[in-house]
Amino acid sequence: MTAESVAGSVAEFAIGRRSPAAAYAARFAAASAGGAIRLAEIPFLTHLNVRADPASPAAERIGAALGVPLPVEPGVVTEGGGLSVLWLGPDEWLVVGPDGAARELTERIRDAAAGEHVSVVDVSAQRTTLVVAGERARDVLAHGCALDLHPREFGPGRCAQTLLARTGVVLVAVEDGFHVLVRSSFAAYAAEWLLDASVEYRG
Amino acid sequence: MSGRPYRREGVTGRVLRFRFDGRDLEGLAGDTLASALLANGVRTVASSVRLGRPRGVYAAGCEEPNAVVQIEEPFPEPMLTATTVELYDGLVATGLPGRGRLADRPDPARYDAVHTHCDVLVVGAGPAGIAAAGVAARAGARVILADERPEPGGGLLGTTETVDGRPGRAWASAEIAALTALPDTRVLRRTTVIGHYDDNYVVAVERRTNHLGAAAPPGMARERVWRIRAKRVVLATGGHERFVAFAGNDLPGVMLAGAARTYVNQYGVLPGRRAVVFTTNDTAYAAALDLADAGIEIAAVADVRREPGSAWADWAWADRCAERGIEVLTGHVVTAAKGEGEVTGAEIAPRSGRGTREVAADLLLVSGGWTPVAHLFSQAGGTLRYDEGLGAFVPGETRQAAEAAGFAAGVTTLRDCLADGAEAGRRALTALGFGAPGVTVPVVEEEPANAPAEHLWLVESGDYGTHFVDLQRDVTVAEVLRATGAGLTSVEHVKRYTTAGTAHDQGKTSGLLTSGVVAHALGVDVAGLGTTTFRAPYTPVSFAALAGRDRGPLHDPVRVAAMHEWHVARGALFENVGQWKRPWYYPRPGEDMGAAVLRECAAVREGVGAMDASTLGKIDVVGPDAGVFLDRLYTNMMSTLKVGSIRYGVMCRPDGMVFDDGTAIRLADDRYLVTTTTGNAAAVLDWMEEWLQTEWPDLRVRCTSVTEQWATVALAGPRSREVLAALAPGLAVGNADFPFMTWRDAEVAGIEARVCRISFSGELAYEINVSSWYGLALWEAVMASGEVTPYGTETMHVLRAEKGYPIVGQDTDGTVTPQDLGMEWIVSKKKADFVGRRSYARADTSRPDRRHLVGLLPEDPGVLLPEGAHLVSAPVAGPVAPTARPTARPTALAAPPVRALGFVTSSYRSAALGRTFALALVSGGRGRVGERLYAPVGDDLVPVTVTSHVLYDPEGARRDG
Amino acid sequence: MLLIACPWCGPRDEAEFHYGGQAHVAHPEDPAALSDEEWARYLFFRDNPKGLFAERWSHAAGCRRWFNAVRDTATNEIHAVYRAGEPRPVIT
Amino acid sequence: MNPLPDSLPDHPDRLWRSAEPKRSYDVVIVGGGGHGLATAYYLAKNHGITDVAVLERGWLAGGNMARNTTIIRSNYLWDESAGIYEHALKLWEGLEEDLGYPLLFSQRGVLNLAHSLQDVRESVRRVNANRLNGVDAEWLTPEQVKEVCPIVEISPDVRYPVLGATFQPRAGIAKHDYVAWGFARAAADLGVDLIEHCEVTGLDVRDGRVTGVRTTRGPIAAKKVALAAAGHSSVVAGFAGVPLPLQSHPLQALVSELLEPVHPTVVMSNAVHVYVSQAHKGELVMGAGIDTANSYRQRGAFHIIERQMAAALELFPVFARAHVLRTWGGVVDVTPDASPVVGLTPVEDLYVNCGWGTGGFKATPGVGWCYAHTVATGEPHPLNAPFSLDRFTTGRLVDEHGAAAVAH
Repeated sequence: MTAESVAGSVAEFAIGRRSPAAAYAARFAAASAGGAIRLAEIPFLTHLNVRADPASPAAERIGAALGVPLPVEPGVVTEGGGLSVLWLGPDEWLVVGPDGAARELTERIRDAAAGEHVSVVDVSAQRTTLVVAGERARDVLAHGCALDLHPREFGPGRCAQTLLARTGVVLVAVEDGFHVLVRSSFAAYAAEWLLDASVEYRG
Repeated sequence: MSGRPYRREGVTGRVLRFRFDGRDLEGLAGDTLASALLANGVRTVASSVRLGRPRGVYAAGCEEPNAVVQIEEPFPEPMLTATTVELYDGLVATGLPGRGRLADRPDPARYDAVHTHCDVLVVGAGPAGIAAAGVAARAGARVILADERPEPGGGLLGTTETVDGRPGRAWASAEIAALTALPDTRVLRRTTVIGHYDDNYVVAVERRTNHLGAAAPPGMARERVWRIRAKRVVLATGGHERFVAFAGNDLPGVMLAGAARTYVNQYGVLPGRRAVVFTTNDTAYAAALDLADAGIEIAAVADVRREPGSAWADWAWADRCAERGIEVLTGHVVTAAKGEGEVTGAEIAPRSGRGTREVAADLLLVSGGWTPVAHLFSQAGGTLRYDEGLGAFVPGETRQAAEAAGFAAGVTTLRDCLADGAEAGRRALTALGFGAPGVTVPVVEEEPANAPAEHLWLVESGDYGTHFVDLQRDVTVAEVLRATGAGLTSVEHVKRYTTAGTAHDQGKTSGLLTSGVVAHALGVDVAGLGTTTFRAPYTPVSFAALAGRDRGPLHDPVRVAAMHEWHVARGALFENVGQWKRPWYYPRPGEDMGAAVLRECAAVREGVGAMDASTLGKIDVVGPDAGVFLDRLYTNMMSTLKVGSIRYGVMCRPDGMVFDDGTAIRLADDRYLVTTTTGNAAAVLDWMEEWLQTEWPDLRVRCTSVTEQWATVALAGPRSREVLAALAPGLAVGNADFPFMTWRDAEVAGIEARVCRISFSGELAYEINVSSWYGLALWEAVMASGEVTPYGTETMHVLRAEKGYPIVGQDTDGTVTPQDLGMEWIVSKKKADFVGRRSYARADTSRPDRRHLVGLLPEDPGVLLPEGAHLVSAPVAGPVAPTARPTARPTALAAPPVRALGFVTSSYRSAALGRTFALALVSGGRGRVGERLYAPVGDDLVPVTVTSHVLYDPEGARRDG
Repeated sequence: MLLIACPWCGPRDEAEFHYGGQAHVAHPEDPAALSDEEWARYLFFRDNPKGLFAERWSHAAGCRRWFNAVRDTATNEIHAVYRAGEPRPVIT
Repeated sequence: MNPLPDSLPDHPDRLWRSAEPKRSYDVVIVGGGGHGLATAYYLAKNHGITDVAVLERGWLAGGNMARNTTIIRSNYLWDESAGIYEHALKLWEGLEEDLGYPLLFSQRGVLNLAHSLQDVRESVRRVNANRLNGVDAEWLTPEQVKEVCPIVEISPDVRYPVLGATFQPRAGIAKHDYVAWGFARAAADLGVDLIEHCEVTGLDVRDGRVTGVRTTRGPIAAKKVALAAAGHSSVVAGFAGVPLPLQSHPLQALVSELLEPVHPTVVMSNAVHVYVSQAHKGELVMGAGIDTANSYRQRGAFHIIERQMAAALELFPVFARAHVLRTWGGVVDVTPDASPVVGLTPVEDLYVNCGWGTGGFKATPGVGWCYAHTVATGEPHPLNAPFSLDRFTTGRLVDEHGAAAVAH
């Protein structure tokens, strides 16, 4: 085998990326057909884990650079300019942006940090985003989530790191339901679990 | 119709067909199995567990001690009480002698669980519960009202009382309908609250399809566990009637008075034709009157109280009895139930003892008073106090945000229960900050005033052999007396001696009675004696309900890497490593594991192989103090690592024992990426956070997991360089350009990648890391040449073992130091401290006879030692087993105990060595190199030679290709 | 299932937390200066009172912060939660 | 419908009479559980020391002795553990006769299941260690497991398949109350005072020597004080200023209703935290994992029961419609190396026996024997010498956790 022969065979191979729950697209669609519940994956979003002292000038500069302040109130999501910033901890945020924005956003944040101790880590492929929406979304999640998801307690603009059945998730309340951010290696489990939990609500 | 003779006139409904003990019978919609059996005149439902005595229906609810049945169809279920089984078409059941049968086939039903939250949880939809829930819900609180029965109303269902001018049952239904319409109120029927835990965590089980029989919708969960977190809890759990211990009180036909009243009023069933009533209190009179009004002849009421009316000018029960011609015998007891196999009469005697007479009857109603259901209150940590009036323990104080209401709190009349419930609802609202709404208490009819009850536990006799206190356990007063006679003075001891209170009903009707009889025997006060502890669940709950959906594929998450589908498609077998599925080996058609692994090993040693290494834990460690931080956690120096380089490291616990190992990659001055073992990824991240947050908050370091951000392909073997070169034409792969233990960013197969030159096999090797979105693409690109052999964890294990690289958790067990592993070189002498360092100065960690990691070569190169085999030293005394083989070596062990020198941690067939080999932890092992030891395997002793743990390429010549 | 008030995230189920044992046990400044007995005390001996106990928890499935709680081990009642580094509050 | 045979033997007509405390004793044993009662019995029987009081704060044997799942085995990994547990097992084998009490000791064997390759390695290691120590032990394939216990699910397709098991045929179960009462009656017959509802509230220590105990029923002088207070050991030893390397945790167990026999042996699965047997009357007896947080509340968290049930049904699908009748919790005292502490303390004449974690019941006669020797002679019995407090200083632990980590 020569280097050329290997290169030749690589050239014939289509390079493509694949999202962690890609295999579930058809089953999600089928489960969503009744309308009461909607399951889907939003693949390839940009996720940056940002850690900084919330009281530091750097944190403020990062917010300004992103056009969205880093939320300091626990469990809050700030949004703007196509980005949302999820509070993960008192010095930790997840910046969520569109597909392909990781490099540019990372640079923007690093520049804003301007040498202060800030950690920015691209974790876009660390988790994938599952949509659980529709009028029965709360009922489905309640089978495995111990949080009080009543709209008064956990409405749009709220997020939480918590457990869904036997896996950790970042749960985000959106207008018509929830985004469930799950670790990629747990995506298949989460997908199977959601399909199972929605059995009685497919309408 | 067969059910008619014992059905009240005018009662109709949908006819349901069922089979009991082989008889085809009919009942009506709304029946329980118990009411349907009574309606069919079935008196004997089960037999008793020890004595085989016939037993009939005794109660009308979950407290039933007797009528225990096995469901046969539609699916076998053991030990249900006939009083709680709703009748459905096609039900097949048999009575049980106290012991049930499990199905021999898998249960096809679905079970699930759900979390929910509320401001106020009300347990029990009787008058107090409905009143409490109504007040709270109408004020806007989030309310859950749970009740074990299919229909709301609780005690009202069995009576003829009215509320707000309507029959109680209708009032309850209307109230529930109104509450159900409120947006934040949930009414759970057929839902038993089984446990009340700390912080108002309340667990309930809803039976959702049982009552539907074959009509149950497929896919609907049969039972559902409700995990309720409530801000306030109102326990309106009502009460259970007790009986009295007298001779033959277990005969079919003996029944709790309140139960009989329920059968008549709720089910329209006549549990007999002619009844004798035996009571210690007023409540049985209402039962007697309702039965009489339903056409059952009341032959006599024996009231233990001498003159209940004398102190009570307005005691109206006697008059009401007189109106119906019912004879009331005050100061009388029933001394015995009479009959063979079932009640045919009752022996009544004045308490003075003279003038016994026998009254013919097929029904003997008994009421020994009522016990508040304080189970949940007690479970929740509440104290109980003895209430003289009730002769029972009632809820006292609790630390939790919970209170009892209605009869459960010791409140006796309907009017007071409604008021108490409403007050409880109001108090809950106040506590939650809802303000203090006005409370309207429903109006009820005047009830006759009650005379005080007398607390009689047993009817005295010379022979207590059939005075039952626990019907299901066949425990009689005689046995309680034997226990106290043996010296026991604690109710808990008596319970254990006799087994009273331990049966299916957990002593709901018998618990207090047992205490009462013990108190009687010891001549002490029942108040001081107390009861046994109430434990969850309140009623039995199926294993399957508690297991819920965490079964089969959902039992525990399966974690997979991005290339998993490829491995599956290529027929890989998988190893569970923690929650991960890792390819174990890739057998080709006709290959067994041994052959496949030898082939994979040879491919790596001679050509090139690839392994999915994505599961290793990966942590970004960022910050100006990252080097200092890692220096403190690893035994070796990490701060001196150059940017662009990689270093292997070992992490220990403070006790000095190896905890994890991996590599640190220095990405920048202030940035490392460290890897962990697959199983310890989360533990290592937690470990780092723990030290940073709790011990070293001054360090400017932040850690972020990137385990799944990256997919990793390990490319190993002398030809790995050419494969990489082809995939990454822009990368200078020469030894000088890309030396061992360095990393480069490059495009590999058109994908952005970070390539690390590290080796866990001793061969020239690379680990190619890409975004896990591209993991499958990279893997397929690597495989596309057709020249790269995929290999699994088993081959990886063999290859590393040939090099003497330990695996944490396999070659270590929490008692092994780096020095034990022969890795003194990795324990820094320069650093002032690191986690675990101090422990190496302890006496035990410097013992010369500690177990060291060594290699073992079986003298027969074809013999594979089992992992876990032990090692003993030279020939042993004792008889040597006869052996046919001409050999000088010992073949038998001395008599135990035989001191083990160590054990085999890893053992393989090596393609490279052309023989078997093993790694072992051996006492003083490094000093034993060259020594012959023996491994007892089965009945044989396998001779082995101790060697260095590095067996292959000890010079390290192969790592540069 | 205790309800534990994470100082940041608020009340969450016990299942979201990792237990960390006794609080306020600092890693010795200079372990080498300790006797074997003193080192053993640090390694293996922790208070185990029946009653109020200052203990560590990590909100492992949530914000991943370590914090302290004062809990009554006889009743499981949590009297206070406070952040790592803060002094133990006085419970009356 | 035939009644079941009355399979449980009756307790005798005479047990013990709760004694009134005297002013002083040669030996005061703190804790009237199985260990305390067995120690009292062997003090009297083996050493002729009968001026002994056993103090129990509640009712006799009402703590962990009344709350355990009654499993008896001796197939421990380390020589030190095998020594004391095997000594106990040998005593169990003659105990009914010795005590003159039916203990329902049933040597039905114990299976310890392996669910991963790492479990298999550890299991085979333990079997081999056991054999060298004279402890009966076998490694069984899944098919052999099925022969021993036909209801175990051995399909390779389940989440954590059964890859095999260790089997100790001589292991089994006994009836805990019978054991406790057997020791109690025998000890009382030899002159030991069993004093119930007598809680120790203090220890008198003078010049480094213990001289007595203070109790809710007054002070009691003692030449020697032997602690056997299980989950409350830290509290009691604390009265003498003796710190112990213990943490107390709730441990839960449960029983089902009575069922026809389906389960002929004892199955333990550490990986999924299930252990189950079917007791003599027919109830399934199951133990769960411990709560992680320290607590003296004799009540565990409910989610642990739910997890246990899920794991149990993976192993035993036929249990689906069995019912949980009763759950309860005990308080277990756990040491850093999961091995007990038995021996002397820094306070003279004060002895300690604690840290048995989840394993105390099976050791009852063995530890009673050795602890009695230790108290009587002032020197540890050779079998409990390795379990000294001192080992935490030297580092010579007896680490029965085994490999906790799943790695590579």
